[in-house]
Amino acid sequence: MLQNAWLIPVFPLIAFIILLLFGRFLKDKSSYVGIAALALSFIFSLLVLMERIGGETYGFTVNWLTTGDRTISAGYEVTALNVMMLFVVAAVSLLVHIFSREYMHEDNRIHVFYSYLALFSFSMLGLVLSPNLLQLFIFWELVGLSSFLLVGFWYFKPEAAAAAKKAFLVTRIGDVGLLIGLILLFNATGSLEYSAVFSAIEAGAATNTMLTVIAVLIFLGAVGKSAQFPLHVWLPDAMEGPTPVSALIHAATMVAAGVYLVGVMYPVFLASSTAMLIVAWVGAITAFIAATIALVNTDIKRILAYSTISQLGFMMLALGTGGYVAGLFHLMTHAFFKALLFLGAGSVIFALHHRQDIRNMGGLWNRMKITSVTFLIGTLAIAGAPPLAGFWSKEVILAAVLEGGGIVLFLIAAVTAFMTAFYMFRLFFRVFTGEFKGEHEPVENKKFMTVPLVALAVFAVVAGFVNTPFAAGLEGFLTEGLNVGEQAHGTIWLAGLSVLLAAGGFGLAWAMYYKGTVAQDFFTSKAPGVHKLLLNKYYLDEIYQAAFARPTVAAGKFLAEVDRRVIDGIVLVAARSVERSGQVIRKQHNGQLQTYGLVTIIGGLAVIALAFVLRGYFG
Amino acid sequence: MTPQLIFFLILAVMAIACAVLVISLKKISHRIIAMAFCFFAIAGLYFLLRAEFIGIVQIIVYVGALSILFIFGMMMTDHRNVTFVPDRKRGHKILSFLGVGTLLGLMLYGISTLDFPVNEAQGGTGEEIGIQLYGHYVIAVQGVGILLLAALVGAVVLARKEAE
Amino acid sequence: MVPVTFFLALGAVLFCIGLYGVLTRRHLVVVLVCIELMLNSVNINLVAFSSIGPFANITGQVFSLFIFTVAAAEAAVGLAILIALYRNRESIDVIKQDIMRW
Amino acid sequence: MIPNILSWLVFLPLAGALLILAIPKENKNVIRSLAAVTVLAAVLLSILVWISFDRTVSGMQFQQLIPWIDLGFVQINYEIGVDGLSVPMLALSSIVTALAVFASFNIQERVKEFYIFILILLTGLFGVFVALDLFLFFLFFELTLIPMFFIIGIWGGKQKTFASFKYLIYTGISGAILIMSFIAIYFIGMQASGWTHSTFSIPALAEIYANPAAPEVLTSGIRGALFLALFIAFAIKIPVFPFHTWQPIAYAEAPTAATMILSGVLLKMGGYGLIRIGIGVFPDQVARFATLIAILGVINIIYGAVLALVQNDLKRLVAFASISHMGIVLLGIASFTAAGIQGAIFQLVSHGFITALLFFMVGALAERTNTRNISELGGLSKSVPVLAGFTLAAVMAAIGLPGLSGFVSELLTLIGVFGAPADILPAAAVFGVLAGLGIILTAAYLLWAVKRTTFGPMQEKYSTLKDARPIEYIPMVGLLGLSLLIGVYPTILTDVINVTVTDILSRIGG
Repeated sequence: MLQNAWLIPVFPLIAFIILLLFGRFLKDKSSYVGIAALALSFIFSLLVLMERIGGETYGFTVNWLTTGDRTISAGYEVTALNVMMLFVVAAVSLLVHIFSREYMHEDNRIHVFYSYLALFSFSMLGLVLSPNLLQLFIFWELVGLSSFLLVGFWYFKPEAAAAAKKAFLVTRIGDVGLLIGLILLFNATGSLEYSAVFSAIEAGAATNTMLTVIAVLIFLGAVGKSAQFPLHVWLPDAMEGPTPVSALIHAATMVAAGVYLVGVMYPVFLASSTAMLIVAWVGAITAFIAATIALVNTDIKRILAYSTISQLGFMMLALGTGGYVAGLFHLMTHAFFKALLFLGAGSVIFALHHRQDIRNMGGLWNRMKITSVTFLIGTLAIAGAPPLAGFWSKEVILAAVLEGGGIVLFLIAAVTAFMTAFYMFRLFFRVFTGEFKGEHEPVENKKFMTVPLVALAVFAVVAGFVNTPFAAGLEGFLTEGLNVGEQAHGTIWLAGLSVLLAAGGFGLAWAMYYKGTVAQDFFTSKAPGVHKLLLNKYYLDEIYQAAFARPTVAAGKFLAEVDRRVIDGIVLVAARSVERSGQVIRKQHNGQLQTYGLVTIIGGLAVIALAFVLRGYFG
Repeated sequence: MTPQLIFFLILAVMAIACAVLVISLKKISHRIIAMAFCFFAIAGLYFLLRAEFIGIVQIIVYVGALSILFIFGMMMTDHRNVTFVPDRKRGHKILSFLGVGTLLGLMLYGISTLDFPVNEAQGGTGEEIGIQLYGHYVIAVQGVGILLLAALVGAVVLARKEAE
Repeated sequence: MVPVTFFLALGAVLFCIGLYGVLTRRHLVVVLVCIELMLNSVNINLVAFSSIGPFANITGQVFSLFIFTVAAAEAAVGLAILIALYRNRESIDVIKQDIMRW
Repeated sequence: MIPNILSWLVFLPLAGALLILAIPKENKNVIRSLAAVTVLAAVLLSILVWISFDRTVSGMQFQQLIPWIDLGFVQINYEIGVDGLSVPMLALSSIVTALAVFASFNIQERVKEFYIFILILLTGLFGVFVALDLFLFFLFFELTLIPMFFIIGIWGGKQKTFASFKYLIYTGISGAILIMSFIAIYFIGMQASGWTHSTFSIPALAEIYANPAAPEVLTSGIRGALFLALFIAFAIKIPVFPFHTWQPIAYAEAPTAATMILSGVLLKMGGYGLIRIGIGVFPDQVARFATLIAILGVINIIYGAVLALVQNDLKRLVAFASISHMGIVLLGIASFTAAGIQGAIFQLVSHGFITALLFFMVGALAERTNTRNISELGGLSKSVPVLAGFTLAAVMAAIGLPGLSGFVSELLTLIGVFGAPADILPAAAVFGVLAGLGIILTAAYLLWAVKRTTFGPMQEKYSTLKDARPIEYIPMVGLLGLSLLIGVYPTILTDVINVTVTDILSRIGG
């Protein structure tokens, strides 16, 4: 089965090609093509996962590119980390495909949507299977492309078009860093195969400074893709895309690719303590500021987006403080419950005819039972309520941060965990409890939408049990044969603290938004400045506009003038002066034969005189 | 002072004097007559060089035919008025004189420094020239014949009044 | 025997007189006459070299015959052009024949 | 294997042009199909050359040498041959020209002359890429100039006369500098060989300049001056800042097919010449001026990108994008490593396909909307989804999306730049990072343009546009497919280039 792992991404690719060529004839039947392809991929990845547990790493490569005497290969590899990812990606992708059939059925470009979705699944599965950094980068860009296409799916909405462009551009900045990083790595170690790179680094192929530079550049790629501070600004805007896309790409899989990248290249990061420190701090800052913005936002999808950014920051923080397993474990659990939350939000939005502002929602608990219950499970999971998935992963993260990051980082993580619980329950209470505020009575959606919700809810409940303090199965599986340092484990008081934070957040939200015992503007009235700052997302978009976008365009305008007036001007002046002198000299040709003759004679004489002076008379 | 030299000097002075007259006389008809005399003197020089055939051809073609041709040309155009107003600029004349004078000086200097062995040929009889012309240079003669024909036709075409 | 250089000098003098005439006279017929003069001066050189010179031989005279023909053709065509010109522009002043400019 | 296949290839389009000459100009369809047949035959022949090219042997193949002009002291031979550098360029020229012929089937006026010019142009292109004699090279180089001048001047846009003369004068100056430096190279080569050789042959001259019998002739000043003259001549063609101002207007005014050829292949003569003659004969000088070349390359990349950002005319935008992309070629050459030079050659080919596609798309959109002004466009995805899709694909290829060919050349070039020997290219990392900045800017201006033309709400006046015609699929699918092919499996191209590049570098011990 491991030999056939390469088929997993090929199924969606085939689906993509079919839909590209014949999509417009299939119309809404194209969803079946996508679902079938993903079902096959899911079954295969399940089989591969089962075979890999307790099995060996399998790899296969062919030469892709030869430059001079060095070669870059292409192929695939089945390791512990990527079977886990394969399974997660295939599972979420399949469920999103199913969900989208109902969600998108009114759109007459549904075949295009499914072809993009298939392209994304292909790229993401390919990314995960890559045995070397370059191939990873290739698929990395392809997922970026699919993200661009899907965010801009409703291209006729100006916001969607702008968001798509912004998403591609901002991640592109990180991608170039990653590209340069991998080139430096290639030049230093002569290879891009993970295993070859790691052994070359262990053998001391690169200096410590070089390693730090490489690690930071690679991390820059992760920062772009995983929407870490300061490149996180694209992700909230990317919510302009259809909601299933947000669930799949911008919550569960693609944005987690950055975390996956750091995980895959972990030995490189471990070799440089500076890089680790940067990863940890970037993660912490991201987790904190995204959580603070989520506190005040009122768009259901954007709250979830900021929550995603914050959780991704958590994963980075874990990785940066030595919690290899912790970060990747949280990656997996987060994929399930965040996909669940997004699809739940999608279900709500669909039922409410594409309204997204939570201030206009409420009272859905009795009207949409399945959505409400599954959403509550997701909320509990992300808040860290035991024994749901989020509890286990968040606990190991806190343990890793405390052990490897010191007290400051730990405090940030703890505060963020508290805020997470608060804003998630704020969202829950405002959407599902209280009075219903719309005109059309919402009803529960059809099975195509509810079945994926239930399936994901199951995952959100059970996914945590693969790695508990009592049976650290995932840890053993992931770290086998890898030197990633000692992994931290949670203690009982940490678990208690974690539950306490979650409960505190829940309690505050309950008091403010359900019971009303604390006024909703209790905090905002105390610090209106802070509130405004948070509402405007720390003015980062405006700062970037002023600092980068506008100066570049201004420079372009200025240089265009320079080009036209100075550079082309010089050329034109030269051309004109030739023309002018031609006009002046032309006047000397007055048609007088005898003048011509005289000039000829004098010219000839001058030549003779020259010969006379230079050489003597004719020789 | 051999007789040839004496004759040469006489003929040379005559040729130069007539040439100067060609460019300095007032009336156009006088100028053409001066030209004829100049050519006549040159024909004499050919006899002196024992190129009798060329000398005779010179008299026939230049002194005879060409002079008449020029007189016809003169008569068919404006021949009363030889001086034109306004006159050419003085600068042009002076420059021309200086230029031409320098050229002459250069050539005379060059000629005076020439130094090469001298052989004399056995004169040019009509027979010898004929053998050369219709033997070695026959193609050129044909070519020149065509040229003359072309000139004849061309002259007729050019000078003819254009049909209305 | 007259040295060949005398003939060459005579040729040069006649040539220069002709040239001066071509450059300064304003009557087109005179200009043509002067051109004939220049051609003749060349003929003198050719004939002189064919009689007295390092490689004295008959070819020089043959060549001068060709020049005669060319000169005759030139004179005929030249005069024809002159007549046509006069007919069209009513002048044979060289200075006024300046349409061939720029 | 056909004997003298290269001569057949070179003169086949000329023969086609002569045949078209014999057809009355009213039979437009006969002329079109004859032109199509000729270029397709040329494509087949060039692919045959590609296939039968021996990838394991360095040095010239399919050589042919006929003495041509012999003036005793000047000997000019009809000497042709190909190596791994020329073979891809041959294929590129034939394919892009063939697709341009298909793209120009909608031209209605003076059809006969148009195809005659295109075919003569193709002969010139082939000639440049196979010539091994400097004089022959120059002849063909100039032969490409004249048809293009007429094509721009006759079938161009509003400012066609100005554009064509600007093109003519610029490239004429380039040609003048070129022939002067060729003659200088020839005479100095003759002296340097101790008066034993008198040749215009590039391989022979390379040998002489590498191991001169009279080294005192070849002072470093003379070598430098010769190289710089060559560099300027080719720089005008590439074009390199600040010799680029002929390019945007020529591109903007030329008809679509001509722009495809002009940007897709004609420019590549500059890059090709720089590698063939610049690196071939003066490798030491390339090393000496590597920093200068790299600086110019980076200026090209960033300057072109920043200017493209503010263009309102789509064709001018793509023209500046082209300037930006050619900077990568310069950078690759300056890196002086196998990867860098390979990347430069790869970029020549890849950019040929991509920019031709971009210009084709712009032309197709402009033909339908009657405007190239970005500010007047918008929402075209709705009315012409296929064209908009291909436009997006072309843009993605230009941005350097992996899987398409632009990425491979950027990757190879950057590997080369970051791996450049410090004694040849100091501060290579700075150049690399600036090139990376250029990549980001490229994405910025192209996506911005796409956003403003194909995205956004549909405008009423564009609601009735016709989508792609069947004939238009040929160039679109062809160019995109080729870009995809060499992007997904670059070895198909690099195994041809690799031996030659290794050979060039080994000869100079680099």
